[in-house]
Formats: sequence, structure tokens, C-alpha cells
Amino acid sequence: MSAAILFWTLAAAQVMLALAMIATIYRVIKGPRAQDRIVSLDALYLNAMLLLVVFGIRYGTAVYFEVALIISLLGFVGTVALAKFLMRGEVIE
Amino acid sequence: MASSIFLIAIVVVPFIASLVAALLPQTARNAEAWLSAAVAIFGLAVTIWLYPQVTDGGVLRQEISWIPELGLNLIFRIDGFAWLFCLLITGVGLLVVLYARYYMSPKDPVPRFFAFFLAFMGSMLGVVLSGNLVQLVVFWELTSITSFLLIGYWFHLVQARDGARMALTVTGLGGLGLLLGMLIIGHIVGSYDLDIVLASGDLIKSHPLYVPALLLVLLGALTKSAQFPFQFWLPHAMAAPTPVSAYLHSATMVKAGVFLLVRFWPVMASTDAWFWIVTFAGLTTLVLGAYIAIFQTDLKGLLAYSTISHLGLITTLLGMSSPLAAVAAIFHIANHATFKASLFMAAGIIDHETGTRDIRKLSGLFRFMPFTATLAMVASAAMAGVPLLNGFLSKEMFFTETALRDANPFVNLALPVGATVAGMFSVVYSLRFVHGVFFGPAPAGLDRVPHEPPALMRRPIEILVLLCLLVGIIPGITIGPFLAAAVVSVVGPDTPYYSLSVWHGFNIPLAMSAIALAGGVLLYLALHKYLARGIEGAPLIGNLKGQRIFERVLVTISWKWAKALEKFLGTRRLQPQLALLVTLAIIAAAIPLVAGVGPLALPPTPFDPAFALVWGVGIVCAIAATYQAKFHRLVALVLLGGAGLVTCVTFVWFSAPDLAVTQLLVEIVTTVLILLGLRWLPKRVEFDSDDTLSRKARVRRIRDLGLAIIAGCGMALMSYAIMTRPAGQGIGDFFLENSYKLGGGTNVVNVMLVDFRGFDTFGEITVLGIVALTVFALLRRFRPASDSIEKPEQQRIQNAFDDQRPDRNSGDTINEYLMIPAVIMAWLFPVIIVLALYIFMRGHDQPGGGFAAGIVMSIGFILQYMAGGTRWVEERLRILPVRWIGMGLLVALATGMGSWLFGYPFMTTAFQYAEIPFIGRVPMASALIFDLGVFTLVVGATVLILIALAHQSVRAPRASRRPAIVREDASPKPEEAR
Amino acid sequence: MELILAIAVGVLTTCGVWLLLRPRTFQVIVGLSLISYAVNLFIFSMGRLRIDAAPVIEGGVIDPANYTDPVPQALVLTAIVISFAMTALFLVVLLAARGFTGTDHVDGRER
Amino acid sequence: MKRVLPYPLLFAGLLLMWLLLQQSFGLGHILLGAVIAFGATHAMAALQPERPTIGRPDKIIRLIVLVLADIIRSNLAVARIILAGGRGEHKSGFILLPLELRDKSGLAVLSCIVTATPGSAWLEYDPVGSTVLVHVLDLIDEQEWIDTIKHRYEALLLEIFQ
Amino acid sequence: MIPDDLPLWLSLLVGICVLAGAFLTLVGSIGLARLSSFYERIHAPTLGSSLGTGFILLGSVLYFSVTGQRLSVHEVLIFIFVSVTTPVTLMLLARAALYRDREEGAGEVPPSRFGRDDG
Amino acid sequence: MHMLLDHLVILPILLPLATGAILLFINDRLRPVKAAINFASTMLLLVLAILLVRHAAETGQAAGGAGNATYPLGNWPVPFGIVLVADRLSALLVLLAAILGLCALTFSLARWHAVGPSFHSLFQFLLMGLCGAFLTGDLFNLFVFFEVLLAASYGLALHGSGSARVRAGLHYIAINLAASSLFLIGAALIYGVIGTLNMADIAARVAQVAGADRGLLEAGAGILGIAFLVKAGMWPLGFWLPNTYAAASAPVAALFAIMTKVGIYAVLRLSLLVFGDQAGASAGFGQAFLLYGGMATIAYGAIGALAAQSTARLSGNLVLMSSGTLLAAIGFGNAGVVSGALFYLVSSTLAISALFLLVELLERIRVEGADILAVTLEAYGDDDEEDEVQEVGVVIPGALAVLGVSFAICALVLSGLPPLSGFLAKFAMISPMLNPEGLATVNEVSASAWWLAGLLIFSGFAALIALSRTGINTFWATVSEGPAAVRVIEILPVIVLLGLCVIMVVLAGPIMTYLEAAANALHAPAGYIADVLGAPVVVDLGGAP
Ligand code: NA
Ligand code: NA
Repeated sequence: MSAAILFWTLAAAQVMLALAMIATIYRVIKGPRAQDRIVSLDALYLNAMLLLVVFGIRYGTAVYFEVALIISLLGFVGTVALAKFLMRGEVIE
Repeated sequence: MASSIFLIAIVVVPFIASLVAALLPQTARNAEAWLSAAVAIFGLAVTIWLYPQVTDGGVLRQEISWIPELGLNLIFRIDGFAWLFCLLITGVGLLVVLYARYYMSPKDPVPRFFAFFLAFMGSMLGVVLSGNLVQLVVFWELTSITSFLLIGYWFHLVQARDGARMALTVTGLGGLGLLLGMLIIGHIVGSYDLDIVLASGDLIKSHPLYVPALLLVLLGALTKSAQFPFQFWLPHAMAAPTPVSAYLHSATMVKAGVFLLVRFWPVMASTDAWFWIVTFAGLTTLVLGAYIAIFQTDLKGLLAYSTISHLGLITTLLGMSSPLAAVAAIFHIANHATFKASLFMAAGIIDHETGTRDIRKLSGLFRFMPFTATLAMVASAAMAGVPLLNGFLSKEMFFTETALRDANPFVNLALPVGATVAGMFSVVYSLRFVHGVFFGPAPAGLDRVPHEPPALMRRPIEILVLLCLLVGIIPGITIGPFLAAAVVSVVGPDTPYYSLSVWHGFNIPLAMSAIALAGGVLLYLALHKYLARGIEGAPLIGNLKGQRIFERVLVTISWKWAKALEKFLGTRRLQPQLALLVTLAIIAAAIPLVAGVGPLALPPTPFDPAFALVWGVGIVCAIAATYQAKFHRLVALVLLGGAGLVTCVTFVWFSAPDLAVTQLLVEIVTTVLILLGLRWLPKRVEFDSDDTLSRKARVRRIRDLGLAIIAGCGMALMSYAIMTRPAGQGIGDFFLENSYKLGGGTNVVNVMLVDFRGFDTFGEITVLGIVALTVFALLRRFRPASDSIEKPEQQRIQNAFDDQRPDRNSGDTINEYLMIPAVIMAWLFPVIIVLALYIFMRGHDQPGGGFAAGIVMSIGFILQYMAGGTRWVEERLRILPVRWIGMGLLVALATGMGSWLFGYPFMTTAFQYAEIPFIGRVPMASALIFDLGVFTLVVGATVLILIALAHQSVRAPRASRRPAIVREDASPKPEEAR
Repeated sequence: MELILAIAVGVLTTCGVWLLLRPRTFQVIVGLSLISYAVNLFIFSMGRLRIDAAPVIEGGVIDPANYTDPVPQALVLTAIVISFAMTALFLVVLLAARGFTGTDHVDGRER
Repeated sequence: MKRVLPYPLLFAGLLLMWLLLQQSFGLGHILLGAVIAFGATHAMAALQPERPTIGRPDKIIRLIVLVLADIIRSNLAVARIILAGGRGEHKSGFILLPLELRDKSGLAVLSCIVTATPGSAWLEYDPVGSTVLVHVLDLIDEQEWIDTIKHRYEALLLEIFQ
Repeated sequence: MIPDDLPLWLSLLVGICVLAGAFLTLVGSIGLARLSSFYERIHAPTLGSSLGTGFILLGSVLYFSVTGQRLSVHEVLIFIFVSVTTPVTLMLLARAALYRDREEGAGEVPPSRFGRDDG
Repeated sequence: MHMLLDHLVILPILLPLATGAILLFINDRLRPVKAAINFASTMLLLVLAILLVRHAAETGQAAGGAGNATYPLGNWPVPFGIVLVADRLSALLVLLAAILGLCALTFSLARWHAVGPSFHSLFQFLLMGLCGAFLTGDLFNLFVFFEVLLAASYGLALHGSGSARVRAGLHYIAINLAASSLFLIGAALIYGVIGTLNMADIAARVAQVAGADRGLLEAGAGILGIAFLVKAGMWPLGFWLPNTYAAASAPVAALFAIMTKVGIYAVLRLSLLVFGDQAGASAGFGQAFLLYGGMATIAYGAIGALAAQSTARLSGNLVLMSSGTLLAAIGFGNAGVVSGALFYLVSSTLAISALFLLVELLERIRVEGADILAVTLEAYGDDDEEDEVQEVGVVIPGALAVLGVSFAICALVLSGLPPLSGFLAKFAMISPMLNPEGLATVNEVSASAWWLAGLLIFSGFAALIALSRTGINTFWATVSEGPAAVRVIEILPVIVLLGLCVIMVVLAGPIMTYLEAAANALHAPAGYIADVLGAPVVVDLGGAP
């Protein structure tokens, strides 16, 4: 019973996070400028990371933790590169 | 036994001598001649010595095993007919060598001449002595090739090149037809052994494949013997040195065609098909050749057409299929060889002495070279069929056969009339040759005063003419026995009686001869004025030039059509190629799938709305990325990242943590990578909207979209079909069961990667290393396009801004921009290193491993490059990525080879639990060392790729030499069409 | 869920193939990336879908039925690495080609 | 000491990170973690030889608590604005903030705090004038923001990074 | 799988934490979608990156600490990493936006200390 | 030494790998050292390959059967681990790769190896990929080795850079990337249906596949086949080939002559193994497609050869012709034809390889000094920061004659004219086509046999026309203005390759015996399956070392 409550609560949380991803992707598509899209991509990474954390709780396993950890530490690298490209026209000078 | 070894030696010795001749010095004219003469004498001697063995249908054979599986053994065999040919080849060959010694100029590269000549002689002997059909084809084609080389001997002359190529093309084609014909005969008979084939005449003639086989064999024979409609190449072969013409185009090579007809006469003749085709070709050639010969102005051209005509005579005889006709044919083969070779040599002498072969320029040479003139006149008489010369005898036999032939009325009329008319023509051209060259006033306008050639040069002609006379007068003694031997070996022991005597009384053939002679003289007188005008080409058919047609056809088919077809059937553009690839893949999958994909089941895994929503995002990303990829690259890249992220989530969802980690990391590196590249791509502005698209482009788009949708549906269908089917008993369970027990790790996927299927990983990291090296190599020579050399627009504006302000230095903007973020990024460096090592260490038991760790580590490096710039990082950190790559490979290799020391195969893992103080029981698998190699290589390769790209911005920009847009096709310069 | 993944594979393939057939090198490289996602998911799907069955075993007696098939995962890992390498290579080659020809058309010249 | 262990605090942090990752404080992990952290610290030293001076490490805890509290507060505030429809009531704007903090690492920490806290974002730091441009989502009282940043965070950071 | 004998308080607590975190993140993302200017939008994702992440990770810590019979605090690393890295992107992007707005002369953006480069 | 022989099967893979890795540590300035190591290693590879062929021939003879040497990697039992299998066919192809490698390498030492970095490593990696592809018995491992050799080939195709090379390389890479995706899809589908990756295991399980799954299995095989056929250059998938080969540097193109053969090998191996007689309802899958596709390729190659405007493109089209011939012969589905096809494979590969080397030397006859100019311009452009290329080797006298003879031999072999190996090869294919059950047996000739035989002969004629045109234009119509600078180490490889064609004629008997055994083994896959699935491991799984 208790397990079921948690399972479905987490499922609901996942739906919310997935909806959050949809909201983010809306901004990616809409823009209007590249920086809007890149901010949104960063947020998309964040949302996906949280989705995975919740997924781990929902199935009671820590196997997927490192995926979340890596997103949290390295997910920004891509967006930093994009941002720098926007500002300077090249990533590494 | 001994004699059969000599049989092989006759064929082999000329080839060996040919090699020797090729290696002699340029000036060794005499040595070359002696060598060649020795070879010919050797062949002649052996031939004569073998004579007793081939009389009365005797056959001598010697078999050498070659490829017995395919029924292809080397069989050398000689019978009476082959013997006669051997005699001609070696005998005439000897005389031609003697003649050539004097004919060839000291400036000519004689080694090449004699080498080719000897090789040709060997090939020709090979043809006549082959006892295996395939072997016969081998030597047959060798004669084509060597004669090609001989005709093209003076290759600086355009006629020589064209003549050689045409000869090769025509006879080569015939040879290929012959090959197929021989293969069919082999199929019919069940063997390629000539003796077996010769014993299977009824089988062959009654087989449904008889006609195709016949046609193909005839294709070979008629092209070689320059029979209608393939007669056109022979006159152009006259570009060859005259000794070559005397040998190849009178005595030997063109005779190979009729040799073949005679050879297969016993097993293929006397059918309607044979009669009609062979006789028609022969008779047409006979008349046509003789007619054209009359109007030739070139001596060698006249002789060449005369040769064609005489070969037509022989062919006609063979076509008639009667034994006596075959006898006549064989007889005429020998006679023609003697008088035609001598005539060619005489023509060569005239050419040599006067510098021209043009009948219009020549006249009255009798007074300058009476001996040669006499000899030529006798030989011409033989050619014209004057009594008491050998030509008369065989022509009489021919007339007899045509006159006695009793088939249908048309044939009964056409044959004798055609024969007589051709005989008349031959008298005309013989008269023209003799009268035009040797009589009349002294020639005017020659460069030199002609005189008799050296005696030794004339000697071969004397011998040949003597033979003409001897055979003509006393045939029974001179040629009789040899002819009999040859005839028996062809016609068989039941050869009907034939008489070689000169006088047979008054009969129809004699009348025909008389008509031909008298008519010929009258016709010559009638034509004299016309001929004196020296008009080139025969009336009525003069414009019908076989050569021109041939060349035009050849160029059209082999060049124009080929180019058009290649353009039609192929493409050099990438998009159609990829479209074809996709189309074919679709077809390859669709055919079996349509035949039966089985029923599709309902999905077994319960629906989860969150996952559906996530893929909603993924699909939007994919489609939008597709839409934006043309004009908004950055946006496409962002969206691609979104799709990759969703893929990563999918991997997590369905129990693949390792995949998720790897996918994610690769995604990040790829984004940075493509961004690094984006700087060098041209700015793209949206200019063509859909309504300005051409119709063609729109059709192409629709087609591509259709392909893409079909491919997508197919993939979806196949994937769904598999996923909804229960999995069978696969190999997966083994890995799950044994990963810990035998592999020493709990992360099954990692154990597979470093142990069970570690060899895959080995290959995979090699690929990564190779690509890194390639990228590095390519970028060392990288030249940006001219419009990308400048710094990016943003930097230019920002630098200009900095430069304008007195209180600012160039580069301040970037420093300010990055100051704070760079600090954070630098502090993350050690953190990322720790994370990389963590991921590496846990890989065997938990998601992670060498590859992921390596990528994490390189991301750590790249982040510093982005924060501080190339120079800043490289002042501080010294990375030698190529060494890392090498080290990674060697570590992995050494680990794998370690197991050899214990007698196990490559990459056999050893693992054990080691008690380490303070740490406790630790699994120590050698696979971990392998993984270390993976880690090292991945760091090296990834960093090398990224840094090599990044360095382009630092290097002094060098423009490409090329103009910005290459419009014309850069294909190599077109060369002339032939 | 199988249906969703199948559709995803289909869409990724469609987009990838469409881009693969476009004339601009950047389109092709994006197309190849999308195709590689599709192919990786496709290979992955060959092991059938299992939730909460990661092939990370816990020791003791192992019942393979509790875990997803590890083989496709190992294959996908190799495929990911190789496709990463090839993307890098293709990118550099297209840059070099663009440097030589001045255009980013795949044929090295505008039509 | 500095040569052997250039960044002691970083070393400690990395060791802690290692242990957290391993989820074990066993001796073996500590030893291994120490080795790894030591190596990583030296990598950092190679990259950035000049190191910040940390005067009062104890204040770090105080800073963290403070920031966490502010984050919770501002989260609610920003969530309210968004849920209200993002229209009308709020007025966003820029603030130019003079700073005394000069230490780059200190500035980095400050920028992280300002940006990570919903409602405020660090936009542009000018090293010459030592000012920072901050964007604020709900700019009712400019001075209040300046006070928050300058007195709550900067003061603490000035103590930490002496 | 979630064990069946999970205490109710735990499942409620974890559920609430996670839901709260997910809700905040969703609100942040909605803000990203709805806020009108770029400078406003960069505030939105920080909801998720700060408290949203915090709540969800707290749920994770609670859950794994109780069911796993030992303290599970490595989630704190995620929180730290997110808190440190998210600002980097935002700062860089905001600066780029600022630069571009000044280039285009968008009115509401404050000028650079050095004055706007009108050229 | 004994230990090495135990591991003979894997050594052709490991040796180039080790060499390639070690060469990475040597600076490019020490090129002679690199060259020496590379040469020694390739020589050693040749020795290993000869040992392998001998081993295959001897074991095959001794057991009277398959002659498959297996090598279970990691000591894992088949079909779980990856297993290497050396049978007569794979040993032969390894030998061919080693020969080509040695010749191309020797040629490259005169000039080309110095034109870009990492040449020697890439070269060795290509050899590794080739040997691996020929030796592996695992479908996915085959993919990996395909990628290894493709990656190395990309590197080598681009070696020296230059506009034409890079443009052709772009197409080459794009198409092969797409093909690699197909490979993965096909292999994955087969795994999805059958649940195993070992090729012998797949073959053993094919018959048991349920009828409802057969469509998927065959779709997988079809897609896989397309991936191979792209590599083999089948029409209409091979348009990239002439461009790429023409653009590549001479030694690289010479080595590439065997690259298409890898595709052929894969088709040959898998179609005959998986869809052999044991395959039940799927037996013979795809044969007709190969036959007609091969015939179309022959025709297209012949047309392309006639239309070619440069010797390099002519050579590329001859590669297509050769591929088409082999595909059609495989599709004909007769062991005798296949054994002839194997003879043809060896002969045409040697000759094409020699021709690619000759192409560059011929260019030098056309315009004196053009070679140096072309290389310099192509590779360096206006770049002055690179080292000057040192040209190595003694210039031979009488180059023109030697080149002429070499070209003539190439032309004879490639157009299938007597008396060289090309003729024997065509004969060895056509004779069994007309007599599928043996020469002495009475049988009908199928229509496809007529078409194919005719096409083979016709294509030879087309090649003759094209090659004689080129030869006449090169050697007869153009008078060189001086002695062509051809070095011994450049012409020697050509002579060796063509000499092998001559030797093939002399030793045709024993060679055909070997090939016939190889072809028969291919057409009776039960022996292979039994050998591989029963491959012994060193000890039982109970005690890992
Ligand atoms: Na037969
Ligand atoms: Na903020």
C-alpha cells in the first residue's frame, strides 16, 4: 500500500517533470533568440536529470544515480560552448 | 618420348629466344638475326625429323598436367596437317628472318622486332600444335597480341597505331568468340581434348548448341583470316614492316583462320549452316577482295586484298564440305604461302630501293632490277594461276569443285561464275602489279636511283619462287607426299582419289581457267586507261570503307555511347548515391518483410505517460532540428542535443545505465566538436523559400521525403515486431550467469566490454585512435575558405571596440566576459578528474568504465580550453595526445598478450581477490588493466581531435589556393577519343 | 511503451534520412547523428524492453530472467563510440572540403 | 607545505567528494581518495598556480546557511510571480552594484550565489570600476537588493577571502 | 523495486518532497516559457536548479537512507554541481544577450560603463 | 616460437596493431626508422600469412575436411566469446592483403609516406582491419573490423590532403557511414531474431527460425547485404569507388584494391554460410540478387572503363568490373564457379593493384616532371612550413620499356586475354558455368550461365579496348621528352605483383586444388559450423587462470 502510494506519487512527479521538459522545449522552439534556446537546453538537461533521480527512487535503485551526477556536473559544458560561440563566434580561442 | 619432347621444344624455344632477343643491345642486328634464324632452323629441322611419324594419319602427342580439375592440360600434338603448317611457319619464317636482316634499318630498334617476331612464331606453332581446345585459344590470342605489337612496331606513325589497334580489336574479338565456341564444344563433347573432339563429329553436329558453337568458331576464323565482313583490318595491318606482312599476312597468321576451319572441318562441316555461311563468306571475299585489289595504288594494299581474296578462295573450298574441296583448300594454303610471301618481299625490296610503294609513281623498274623483277613476275603469274606454276594447280582444283558441285540451281550457277570472275580479277591485278611496276618508262621523281638489293636479301624470294615452279611442274614428287599426309589427317583414311597432275585433258575447269586468263588480260587492257589515272579506291564500292565504318562504330559505341550510358546509369553526385543506397536497403528489407512479418502483438510493457511525454519532446526536437539544419545551424545543434538527451533518458528507463552515461558524455563532446567546426562553415542566409524552388527540386524533395518516411516506417515496424516477440534462448543468459563467477565483475555490460567481448572494444578504441590521427593529419594541412579566414564578426567588433578606447587593451572584452566563469571552470578541473577516476574504478561492478571515464577526463581538459583559451592552457598543461593513444593501445595489447605466458588465448582474463592492507578484499581483474588502456586511449584521442580543431583558430590563417567556388568539373583533361 | 519507442525510432530515422539526402554538409552531419540515435535505439530494442532490470548483478544465485539482455547494450556501446569517432572525422573532412572548394555543398560545388 | 599540498581546502573537498561518491568512509577508500585528491590538487596547481587565500574557513558554513535560507525565500517569490501569469505586478530591472571584493574566487562564489538564487542574475562584472550589473526579476526596492548582496554576502566573502 | 514494507511516513515524506521539487521545477519551466523578456526568463530555471533539485534530492536522500540502512548523502554532490554550473551558463548567456542588445541599441538595456559603441 | 604458432591465427591482427601503436611513439622526423619498422613488420606479416595458408592447406588435407583453425578469444567458449576462424579462404585473403601491403608500402617509401603524418601507423591499422575482417567468426566483430579498416582507409584516402582527395573522401565517408548504419541495423535484426552473434551459430540456428520471424531475419540479412555490397561496389551502390580510388595516392589505391574484396568476402562468407543448404526455408536467400546485381555491375564497370578519361578512373572502373564478376559468380551458386571466382579474385586484385601503382608512373611519362609538380601542389599548395619531400631510391634505366611491359601484362590480366592468370580465371569460371556438374557430365546450360559467360567475355573485350586505348596513348602516341624518373623501389612492387600473376599461371594446378577445396568447403557449411561450434577452449570454464 505504502509502496503503491509512493510509486504513483513518483509517477505523478515524473509526469510533472516531463511536462516541465515540454515547457522548456517550447522555449527552445520558440526562441526568439539563440540565447533563449540555449538557456532552455540547459533547463532541459536539468529537468531530465531530475526525472532520472525520481526514476531511481521510483524503482528503488541507485544504478542510475551516476547518470544524474554526470548531467549535473558536465551537462553545462555543451551549453557553455554554445554560449561562448554566441558571444565570440568560436568556442576555443 | 624423345620426339614428343622436341614437339614441345618447337613451341617453347621461340619464346625463350624471344626473351633473349629482347635483352640484346639495340645494335645487335646480326646477333638477333642469327638467333632468330637458329630458332627457325631448329624448328624446321625438328619438323622434318618428325615427318615419318605423321604419315598415314599418324599422330604424335605429349600431355603435361596443368589444371586437370578443369580439363585443361597442355597437350601438344602433331598430325600431317599440323606438320604442313609447321613446315610453312618455320620454313617461311627462316626466309623472312634472312630477309628482315637486310630490310630493317640500323636505326630501328631490332631487339623489339625480333623478340616480337619470335614470340609470334612460337604462338603460331602453338596454335597448330595445340591438342587442347583451350590451349589452342591461348596461342590463338597470343598471335593476335604479338601481331598487334608487330603491326605497331613503328608506333610513331599514326597508321601503325591505328592499324595495330584495329587488328587487335577485330582479331581479339574473334578470339573471345572462339573461346566461347571452344567452351561450347567442350561442353558438348565433355572434354577439351582435341583428339576426343575430333572423334565426336556426329555428337557435335547433332547437338542443339551446334549452331551457336559454329557461329562462334567462325567468328574466330573469319576475323583472323580477314573474311567478309571482317576483311577491313588486313590492309591497314600493312603499316607493319614488310617482313611482318610477308610472314603474318600471307603465310601464317591469316592462315590461322583457315587452319581452324580445316581443323574443325571433320567435325563441323557438311551441314547446311556450315555450307551457307562459310561458302557465302568465302565467295564474297574471293570476288570482292579480288575486285578491290585491282584498284589499289599501294603495292602492299594490292597484295593485301589479293591475300584476302585468296583466303576467300580457301574458305569457299572449305565451305563446300566435299573431301576433294578440302584437299584443294589445303593445297592452296601451301601454294598461296609461297607465292604471296615472295611477292611481299619483292614489294618490300621495291619500297626499299625506290622509297615508295605507290604504283602510280613506279614504272620501268625492270631495267634497274631485272632479277627481282623476274622473280616477282613469276610469283605474280603463280598468283594469277598461270599453268606450270603452283597457283594454277590449286586453282584448277577449285574450279573443278565449283563446277561439279551439285546443289540447288542458284549455287550451281553462282559458284563457278564467281570463281571464274575472281580468277579474271586476279589476272588483272597480277598484270597491273607486273606491268605497272616493271614496264613502261623509267620512274620520275624518285629520291634515288633504284638498283638490285643485296644478293642475300633476294635469296628468300629466289627460294620461294623456285618452290612455286617445282610444285607447279612436278607436284607429285615435290608436294605430293606431304599433302597426302596432311589430307589424311583431316579427311581421314577414306580420302577419295585426287590427282595432282598438271594436265587433265580438256574439261570445264580448263575452260574456266582459259576464260579467266584471257578475260583477265582483256579486262586489264580495257581498264588500263582508267587505272592509269590512278584513282584511289574501287569503283562502285570505293566509298564503302570498312575501316572508316569500323572506327566510327568503335568510337560511337566504346566512347560516345559509353560516356552517355555512364552518365545515365551512374552519377558522381552524393545525394543520388545516398538516395539509391536508402532505396536499395528499403527494397532489400521490404521484399522479405512483405513475404511475411508474422502477426504483430500488443506491447507487453505497460504504458507510462511520463515516458510518452519525454518522447514527445524528443520527436519535436528531432523534427525541429531537421527543419532548422539548413539555415539555423546553432538551433539545430541545440535541438539535436535535446534529442540526444531524450535518447539518454530512454536508456535509463529501459535498464541501460552504461548506455545512458556514454550517450550523454558523447553527446556533450559532439556538441563542442560541431561547434568548433561551425566556425569554419559559411554564413547561410535564408534566400530560397519554397515557392521559388524549381519543379525538379520540388520533385526531388518529395521523393526524398517519401524515402525517408518509408525508411522510418520500416525501422519502426521492424523494431516493434522484434520488441513484441518473446525473446528466444539467446547468448545473453550466459553473460549474466558468468559475469561475476568467471569475469569477476557485477556490471555485466562492462565485463562484456572488457572481457567476454573485449576484442570488440579493442577494435573500437583502435577506430577512435585512427580517427584521431586522421583528423590530426588532415587539420595540419587545413586551409579555411577565404570567407572564414577572418576572425568571427563578434570578435572583430569587440576587438575594434577595445582598440578604440584609450583606457582599454585589445582582448579586454573577452577577459571580462570570461573572468568569473573561467574561475569556476578552473575549479571544476580537479573535480572532474576525481569524477573521471571514480567512474573508471567502479566500471567493472557498476555503470561506468574506461571509455566513460576517458570522455569525462577529456571534457575536463576541453572545459579549460574553453575557459582560458589554447595558449593559456598549453602554457600550463603539457598533453601529448598521440602518445596517449599509442600508450593506450600498447597497454591493452600487453594485457591481452599477458595470458600467453600462461598458455591461454589472447585476452584471457585473470582475476583474483587480493587482500590489500587497510582496504580489504579487492577484486583484481586483468581486465581492469585493459580498461586502463581504453581510458588512456580515449583521453588521448578525444583531446587530440578537439585540440586539433581548436588549434585552427590559433594558427596563422592560410587561405586556400582555390577560388571560393569551384564551378567547373575538376575532372582530368579530356583526351582524344581513341 | 514498445510502440512509443518504435515511433521514436521511426521518427528519428525519417528525420535522419531526410537530412542525409540534403545538399549541405551540415545537414548531412546532423542527419548522420539522428540516424545514429535511431540505430542505437534500434539495436537496443532488439534486447526487448525491460524496466528496472539493469544488467548489474548482485551476486549470489543469478536468475537471468531478472535482468535485461546485456548483449545489445554492449553492441550499442561500441556503436556509440564508433559513431562518435566517425562524426568527428566527417566533420573535419567536411571542413577541409569546404576549405578547398569554398562551398558547403556536398559535391563541392553549387549546382 | 604549500608545495606538497597546494590547496589544502580543495584537497579536503575532493577527498570528501570521493568518499561521498563511494558512499563509504572505510580506511581503504580514505587512502585511495587521498591519493586521488592529492593528484587532482596538483593538476589544479599546474593549471592555476596563484591560489586564493582563505582567511576564515569557519564563515563558510554561515554563508551556506544564509544562502540556503535566501534561496527558499526567493523560490517562493519567483514561483508566485510566474504562477501569477508573469504579467503586470512585477517589474524587472538592472542594478549596477559597486563591489569591494577583488578576489576572483570570491567573486566567483558571489556570482554563483546571486545567479543561483532565483530572482537575481549576475550579468556583467567590470574589473576596472569594480562594479557588477545585476538583473532582478522583481525590482520593487533597488536598495534592498544592494543591501542584501553587499551586506549579507559580500561582507562574509570579504572575511573568507582575505 | 520499492520494498512492500515501506513505512507510510516515509512514502508520504518522500512523495511530498519529490512532488514539491517537481512542482517547483515545472513552475520554473513554465516561467521559462511564459516570461516576456530574456532577462526575466533566465531567472526561471533557477527554481528547478535550486529548490526543485533540493527537494527531489532530499526525497532521494530520505528514501535511500531509510531503505538502504545507511546514510545516503551523495545526492548532495548533485546539488553542489548544479548550483555551481548552472550560473556559469546563465552568466555567459546573459552577457552575450547584453552585448547583442547593446549592439542593436535595445532601449531598456543599461549601457556599458564605457558607453555604447554606436559604430 | 611454439607459443607464437599456437597463436598463429590472431597474430596477423596483433602484429600490425602493435606496430601501428609503436610507430606512434616515433617522431615523424625519424621517417627512415618508421619505414624500416613498418617494412619489417609487413614482411613478418607476409611470413605469418604464408604459415597460415600452409596450415589451412595441411589441416584441410589431413582431416580430409574443412581445415578451419579456430581461436577462442579470452578462452571463452563458442558462441559466447568472439572466435577467430582461419579457413582456406580467410588465410588466402590474409596472404593477399600482406602481399599487397608489402608492395604498396615499398612503393610508398619512394615518396608518398612522407607526404603526411601518421602514414605508417594508418597503414598498419588498415592491415589490421583487413586481417581482422577476414579472420573473425563473429558478426559484430566483423562490424568492428570493418570500421577499423574503413577508419584507416579514410585516413589513407585523405593522405596527402588536396582538393580532389578531400572531395572524394567526403563522398566516400558519407556513403560508408550510411552503409555502416545499415550494417548495424542488419546485424541487430539478426540478433533480435536469432539471439546470437557467432556466424556459425547463426547458421546453425537459421533453420529453426519460426516462419513468422523469417521475414525479419531475411530483412536483416538483406540490409546487411546492402552494407556489404556498398563496400563491394555493386551497381548502383558503387559510384563512389572510381572517384575515391582515382583520387587516392597510388600506394593507397593499390592497397585499396583489396578493400572491395572485403565486401565480397563478407557476402561470400555469410551468404554461403548462413543461407547454405542447412538453412531450411531460407536457403539460397539473395543469390539471384547477387547474380543480377553482379551482372549489372560488370556491365556498368565495362561502360565506365570505356568512358574513362583518365587511367586512374579506368582502373577504378576495372575494380567495379572485378567486383561485379565476383558477385555474379557467387550468385551463380556453384562451387566450381566459386573456385574459379577465387582464382579470379586473387588474379584481378594483384593486377589492379599493380595498375594503380603504374598509373602514377605513367603520369610521369606524359609530362616530364609532372609527378613532382603534382605531388607538391596537391600536398603542399603554397605551404612552405612543411619539410621538403626527400625522394628515395635509385632511378632505373629503360624505364619506358619496363613500364610498357608491365602495363601490357596488366592489360592482359585484366581483360582476361591469354596467356596470363586473367584468362585462366575467366576460363575457370565459365567452364563450370556451362558444366555445373563436371565437364564429363551431360547437362543443360542455364540461361543465366549464357548471359554471365557472355558478359564476362564481353567485359573482357571492353577492358581490352579501353586498356589498349590508354596504352597506345601513353606509350605510343606520346613521346617522352626525356627518361622518365622511375625508381627501383617503385617499379619493383609492380614487377612482383605482375610476376605473381605469371606464377599463378605456372602453378595453376596446385592453386586451383587449394581454391577448389576452399570453394567446396564454403558450399558445404556444415563442416565450418561443426568446427567452430566445437572449437576447443584451453581449459574448462570451472577454473579461470
Ligand atoms: Na558437360
Ligand atoms: Na538567479
